[in-house]
Amino acid sequence: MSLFAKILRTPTVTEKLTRGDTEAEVEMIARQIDGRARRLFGRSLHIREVDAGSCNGCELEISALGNPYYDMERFGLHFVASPRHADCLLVTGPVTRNMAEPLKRTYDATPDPKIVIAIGDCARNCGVFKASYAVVGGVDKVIPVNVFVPGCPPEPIDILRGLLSALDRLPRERDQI
Amino acid sequence: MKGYLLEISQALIALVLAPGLVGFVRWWKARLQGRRGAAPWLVYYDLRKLFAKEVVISKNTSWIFRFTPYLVFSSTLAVTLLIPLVAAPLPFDRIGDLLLVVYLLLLGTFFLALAGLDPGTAFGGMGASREMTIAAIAEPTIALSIFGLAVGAGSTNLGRIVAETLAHPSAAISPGHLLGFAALFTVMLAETGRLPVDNPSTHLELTMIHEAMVLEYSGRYLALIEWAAAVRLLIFFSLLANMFAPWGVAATLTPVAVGIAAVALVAKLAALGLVVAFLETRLAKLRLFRVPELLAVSFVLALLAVTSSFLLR
Amino acid sequence: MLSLFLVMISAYVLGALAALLSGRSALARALVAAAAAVGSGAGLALGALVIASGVPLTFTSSRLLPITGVALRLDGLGGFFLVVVGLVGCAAAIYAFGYSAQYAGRYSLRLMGAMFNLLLLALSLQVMADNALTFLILWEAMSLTAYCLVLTEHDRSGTVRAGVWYLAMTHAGFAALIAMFLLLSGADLTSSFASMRAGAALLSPASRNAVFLLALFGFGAKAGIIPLHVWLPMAHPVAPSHVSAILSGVVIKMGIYGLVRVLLDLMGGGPAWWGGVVLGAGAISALLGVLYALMEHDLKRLLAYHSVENIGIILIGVGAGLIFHSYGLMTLAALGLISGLYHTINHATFKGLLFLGAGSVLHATGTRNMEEMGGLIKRMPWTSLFFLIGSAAISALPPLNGFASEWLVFQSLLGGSNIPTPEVAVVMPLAVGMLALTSGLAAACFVKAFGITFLAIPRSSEAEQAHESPPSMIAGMAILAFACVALGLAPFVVVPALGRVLTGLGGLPDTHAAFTLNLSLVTPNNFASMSPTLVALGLLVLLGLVPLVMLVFRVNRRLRVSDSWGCGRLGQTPRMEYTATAFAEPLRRVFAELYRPTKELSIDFHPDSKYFVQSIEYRSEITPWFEKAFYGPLLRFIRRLAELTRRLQSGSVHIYLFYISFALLILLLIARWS
Amino acid sequence: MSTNLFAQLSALASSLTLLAGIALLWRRSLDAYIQAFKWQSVVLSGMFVLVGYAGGDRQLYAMAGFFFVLKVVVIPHYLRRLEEQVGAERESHPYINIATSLIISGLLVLLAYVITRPLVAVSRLPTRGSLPLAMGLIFVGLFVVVTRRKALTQVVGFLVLENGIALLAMLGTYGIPLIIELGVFLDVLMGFLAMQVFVYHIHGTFESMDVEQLNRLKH
Repeated sequence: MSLFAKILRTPTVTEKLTRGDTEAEVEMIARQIDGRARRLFGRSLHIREVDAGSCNGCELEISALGNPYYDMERFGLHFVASPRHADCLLVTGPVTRNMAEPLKRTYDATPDPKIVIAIGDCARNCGVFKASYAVVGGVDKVIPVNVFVPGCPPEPIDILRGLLSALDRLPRERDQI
Repeated sequence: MKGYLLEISQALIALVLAPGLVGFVRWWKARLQGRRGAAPWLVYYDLRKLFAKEVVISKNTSWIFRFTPYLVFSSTLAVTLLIPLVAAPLPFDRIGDLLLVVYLLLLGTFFLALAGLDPGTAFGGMGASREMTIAAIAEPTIALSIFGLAVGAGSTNLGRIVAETLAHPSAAISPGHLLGFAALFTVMLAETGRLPVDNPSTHLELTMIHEAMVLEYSGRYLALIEWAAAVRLLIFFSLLANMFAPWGVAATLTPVAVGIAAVALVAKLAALGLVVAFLETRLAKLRLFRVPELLAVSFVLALLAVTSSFLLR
Repeated sequence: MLSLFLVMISAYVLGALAALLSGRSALARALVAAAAAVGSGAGLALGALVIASGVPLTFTSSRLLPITGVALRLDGLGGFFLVVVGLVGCAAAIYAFGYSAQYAGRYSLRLMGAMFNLLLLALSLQVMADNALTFLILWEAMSLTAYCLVLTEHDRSGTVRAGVWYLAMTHAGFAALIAMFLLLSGADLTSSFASMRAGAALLSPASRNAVFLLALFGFGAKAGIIPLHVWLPMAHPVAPSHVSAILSGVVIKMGIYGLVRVLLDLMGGGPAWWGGVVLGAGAISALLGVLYALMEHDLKRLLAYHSVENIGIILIGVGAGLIFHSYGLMTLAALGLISGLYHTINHATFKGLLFLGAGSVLHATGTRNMEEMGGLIKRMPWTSLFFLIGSAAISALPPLNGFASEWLVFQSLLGGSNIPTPEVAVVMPLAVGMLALTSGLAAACFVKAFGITFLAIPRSSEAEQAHESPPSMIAGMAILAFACVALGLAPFVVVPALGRVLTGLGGLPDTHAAFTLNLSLVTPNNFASMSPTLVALGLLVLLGLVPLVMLVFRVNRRLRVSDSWGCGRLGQTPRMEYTATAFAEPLRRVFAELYRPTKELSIDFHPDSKYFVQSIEYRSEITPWFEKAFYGPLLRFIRRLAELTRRLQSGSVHIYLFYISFALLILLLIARWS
Repeated sequence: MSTNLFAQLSALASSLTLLAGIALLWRRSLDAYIQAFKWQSVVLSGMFVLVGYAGGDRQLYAMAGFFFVLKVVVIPHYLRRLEEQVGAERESHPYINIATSLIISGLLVLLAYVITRPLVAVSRLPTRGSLPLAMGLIFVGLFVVVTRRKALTQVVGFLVLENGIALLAMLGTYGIPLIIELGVFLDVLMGFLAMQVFVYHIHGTFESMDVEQLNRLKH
């Protein structure tokens, strides 16, 4: 009973998303997402998260996406348990030697069309782990990447903007969603 | 003729409504959690997208794996032709009764569990084993609820049960009826993989039941299975609604009556969806080995329902 | 009709002779198989003809048996069981041609072929026996030939033990049957069934009850109802697979035949508690049978436990029928009995099919252990398809035959609301619950049996190198698979026929038109209706329509074959698969109070560090409850008794002579005063 | 109030009390036990009012009030305090596991139907349909007392059993004379107090409320 009273008292706490200066931050690289996939994923994108050797900083930020404050579900973004169900791989961390092959397999297990989004500085250029004997390199050394979201770690709102701009769903200028 | 048309359009209505129902429950849950949540129609976009994607299957799988999605979808669809959604009794009512409905759904579960074993992964086997365990222990409750309903209404054919309850509305508040409803509602939660038996939005393989079986599916196969699961939810909801509170179901096939029935159906589904969303916010998932206890509770409820409607005639 | 009868008899006899005379060549096997197939085919036709015409076939000869002569009479009930024998016998005979090839040189093909034909002959004549002596002699012939067949692979461990159990139980039952017929016929075993029928009504209630209990024990031991089932899961698996199919499909059904014949036909029904006891025994057998089957990982033992389960389901139907009969609710009684008999033929077909399928798997892999199988669906496509049909049928999935009969059993139980006394009526909902649990668990069990055996990747090199069976074996399975589908889709043929079969037994009215309407099954008072035929049609249409619609809407049709998803791990081995034990584990924990599982875990650590494990051994077993709690004390008692009797055996000839003369004296004294 | 409606309502109320009794078998925490007992007593005192109204017996209103104060307010309060003092213990391993005891309770109710059948058959009371439910509740209460390990859960089982007796008495006689009922109440109160002392002593002696520990007294 007290739970329902609390539910009734608490308003929806989800924050509105503003455009921000994402254009500069998010890097769309050569492999543009084709228009068809963009249309397909615009409303519904199922994400499989792959930790390719990260320090778990990025994971903390990513898991914040599901909470009521950021609530990524309102954009049709959804984490799934199997790459077979996924449209998008969200890869974090420098790719360690042990994880290179599993990452490739995960990419292979995902049905086409699919996109890959690399989260964090490590995924771009190995960050502080650069030149370590244990890492292979950035994510694009192993599988083709569509979007990089920089930051160490990137804030949840940045990740959300990165995801949405990849899908071309960010609001125009001052609009909010 | 009109009856057959209505029968087919009713199956189509079920197909169209089902993803919306799932989305609606999800949306309500999100609102209860203080989130804005995905729009109820997100599930339609999910399905469209899945149908447009390619399929990746394991090299270990056999024809069973590829045949199962079609069988699951067809058998579920066949059930929508047999149950009274907006009008009762309809011409197909004589083809199958409540027992047939239950066993047709079991047919889908049977093949889905086989498909879970087919790729040879541990997750699939785990899901198959759990799903069949729960399906088996849920069976006595279902059968006893059917027994209670059938003895009360003098038939196991769905249309006749609905018509009978419509004719004697006072029976609807009898203890037997209410206990039967409670029993079937609990079983519905188990059979459609809702909390507290199975968490439909889990990402953790070790806690999965239904999801674990379909981890290997993708693309159009996954779309068919998810769609069938949604229709299954709708079937159980509308069975609960129309068996125990049949008001609004059209007894004559006039356009007005059918229209009212359709509106009533949507309202009843929404109400049940709301109840389920509330429950899922309130309840935690039970440990797998406490699920039999929950089902034992529902069995006792069904037994009480039968005794009170059967022995005290 | 008589010619068919003669063809049947002579085919079996010739087959047996051919087997004894000829050697182990392929021609000999073909001859034996052909003879058995012709014989059972003739039997099938004969039975069907008798049912269709309604004219019983009578055949008496005073010369064959010294005291009384053979009295044979084939009526509808016998005809139905003759059809069951013929159907399974024919398929098993064809199958045996290919299957028995592996026995050449290892075991006696002569004996096996002869006994196989003689068993079928005994079974076929059993259902025609028209006096007690004929019945008993044929019963014994059936038991002994079956015993010989069980012992075929006599040098394997467990076979002899199984044979001893089988022989002991079947003879305990036989003794009960002799006592029963003595009671029933007024101590004159030569009296015909007709005179018994007349005399049964005049018996005192106490002796009628005694007849009932003896019949239940005697026929129950043959049918394998719990707790008289222990021999069944031992004996059926060790026999050659085509024989297992006969044993599980047909021989145990003779128990059902006997019960229906004696309780309903000869005794003309009894008080409600008879039916209650039969129904209760059925419900318990069904539930415990399937629960023990779930824990079995030996494919053929699993199937044998399912025979216990299905006998239980049949008895639920028969018991419900007897209860209704005692209240004079004749239509419902007919419904219950029809559901039981329908399930009898259905079980004969799908269990026969499953045993033949298991035989093919055994033939291909050399093992019965499911944990060493897997992936056979790609190597044995036909066997797996037929096994799947059998599995779906035994799990009562629509639209196959298991569903049709289970639906009727359910409906007859639902008729329980017409029973006036609540103490009896209360049994019905409980039976419904138990039956539903049974069928759910059976589905779980066959997901395990089919999934672990045929799907995924092979778990052993034997399974990896498995090959499809020869055509004759496939043909044998195909016949029964077709029968499963046909019996499921055509209840509107089967149910009226069963109505005819039951007409007149125990005063049942003619109900051949009562339970079907066009293509549907209907129950009394229009309580419920269902049409498996139309459901199957609907499913087929939808199965065709769905891909078509998907094509029209231009769904993405690409398909890529890749590895199984295993969280990115580098390779898949069979050891990563779910095992049969693991599959059944949740149910083992749910029903732990019944199984009382024992668990042993021993871990060998590396000598240097306990963080490295050298080997882990895990052993878990369920407590064989019945053997321990029920038969343990019984066996101890018998052993003590035997020790007492041994004191009489001194070895001295004089003592024995004294015994003989003493016995003679006593007998003369008794004869003097009686 | 029409007789039919009265019969329906009393059947409904009796089913609810029975369900509350069965809830004991399902739940493990003492808190849930107390809650179930409390709600059962609420329904039962409502039942007193209902029977009083239908039978035109003013005395029953007073009884309902008394019942309410004792069983909805006082006893649950003391049970809670007891729980706080001796520490919450869960009924984690009853003698018969939970699923089985639920099924057994279902069978007990079935048995109650069969046993009360002759009673129901001769009775002309509109409440006769509920008699088996009250009998079933008594059985379930007994079952709880027999199979539960912890002293406090046994106490609640005993109280539920007493509720069953009160329900049966009321349905069967339309309210027993006040004086007898008061005597029964006092008995219950005395029994409850005695058990309270008993619980304290078990707790003091064994540092636990597991009744199993009493076996140690033998040695």
